[in-house]
Amino acid sequence: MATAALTVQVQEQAFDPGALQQALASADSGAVVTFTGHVRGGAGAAAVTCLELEHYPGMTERSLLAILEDAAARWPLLAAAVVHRVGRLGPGEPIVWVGVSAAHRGEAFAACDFIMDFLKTRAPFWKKEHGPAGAAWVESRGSDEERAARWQPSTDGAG
Amino acid sequence: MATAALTVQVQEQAFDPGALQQALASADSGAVVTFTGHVRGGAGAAAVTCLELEHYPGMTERSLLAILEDAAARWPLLAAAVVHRVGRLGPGEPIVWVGVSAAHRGEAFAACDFIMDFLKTRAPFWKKEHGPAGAAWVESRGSDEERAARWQPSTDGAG
Amino acid sequence: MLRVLFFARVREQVGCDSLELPWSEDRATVHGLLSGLCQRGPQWQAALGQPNLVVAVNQRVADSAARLQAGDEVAFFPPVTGG
Amino acid sequence: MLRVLFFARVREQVGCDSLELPWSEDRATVHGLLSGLCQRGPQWQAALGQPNLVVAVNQRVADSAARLQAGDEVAFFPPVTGG
Repeated sequence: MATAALTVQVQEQAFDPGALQQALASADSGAVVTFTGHVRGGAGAAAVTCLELEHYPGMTERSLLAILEDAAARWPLLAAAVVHRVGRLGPGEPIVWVGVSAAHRGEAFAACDFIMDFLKTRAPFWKKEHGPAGAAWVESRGSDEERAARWQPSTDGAG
Repeated sequence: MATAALTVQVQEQAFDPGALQQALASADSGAVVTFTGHVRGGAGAAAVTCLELEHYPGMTERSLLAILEDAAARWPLLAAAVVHRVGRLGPGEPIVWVGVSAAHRGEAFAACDFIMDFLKTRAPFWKKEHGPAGAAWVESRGSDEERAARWQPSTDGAG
Repeated sequence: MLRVLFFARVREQVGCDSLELPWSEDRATVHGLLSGLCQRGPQWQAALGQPNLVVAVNQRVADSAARLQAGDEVAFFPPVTGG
Repeated sequence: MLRVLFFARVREQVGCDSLELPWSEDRATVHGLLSGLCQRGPQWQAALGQPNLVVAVNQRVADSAARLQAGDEVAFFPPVTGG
């Protein structure tokens, strides 16, 4: 099996989901699934005027790549990419983009979902929300751990 | 619950996934999941030089909208859209785009996957492949029916 | 009148996109309409006798017991393959 | 030497991004390193005593029994919240 093209970018600059998707698709992609996460604005006392994203340079890229490699070992992917922003972001701005290209849609959906679940629970990023009531670190959510636990360890050792 | 914005387009012209995604996202979208289906090129005797897409005008739009309404009744969506091309398409060209915007990623992934499963098995489109060996109608796949059968009827009657 | 439509492989096999037929007792159900159409010749029999033939009445999928009224639109087509 | 890093809430609580410490027998495990750091004051104790504290050794998640060698990079941080 051909090796999937895997790319990871951690950056301060904004990104364009359309351009990222265009760069991902290859001649054989039958199916492309993308996820884009945006800063939620909240409202009232919970309004978010700015989101600050801290990360662990080095470990972040390494863990994102490991997640893509796990996905490519489980499903026959043509390409998978993650772009994650760090620094200060405004409400509505895209934070994260995950794109997966495969011959068929089943594996493209599963792999994109899988990558997001592990990105949320394993990649060293931390969010701090700034709003009218001050700044507060976002708490991790048990529901994210539960989603990640849906994926049984891969047993077929493909890759 | 606010009503989700649902849009359906069936068209001969090419489309731009990036522009469609930009039009979909609203201020409250935390999560946007998109699916893009491309014409697979095949190879050798199975090479596809051109794909011809026939549809049932009227019923097509109606059945696509019904699928989006089903999805919006099952999950709290902010917006969902389908664009599907008809006519003649070349290898690698996008055929179909589905975009779903929601507050959280779980519902955005599930709804996008659901919409594709029912689009594949319920919307009246038919593909004919042209290649070096002549033209042939694409056969429907049992695996598509199996995927659609994964979704139990909605019991909570939301909508 | 009944408006009858054919799509994709079925359309090619019967060599016809659409036709209009007066409503009659013989055509009061999808089954009755189909039986009459099948008598038009072997290609019609072959195309409309396929076990996976799909029928839609007024743009909704129906079965062969579905009743027809004057003004209905009835379509015959193979399993769909879009997306 | 051991390179020790702190991130996010833990970084703010201890008031320090990173520090370098000589390797010693006392610091031959994550547990030993942590015990020493906790004695630096109540904020250190509070930040590093949290039950959900995550430890990474050389950029891989580890547990408190993990052994440390000179040259290792050890990081302490809260559960991640990216995406």
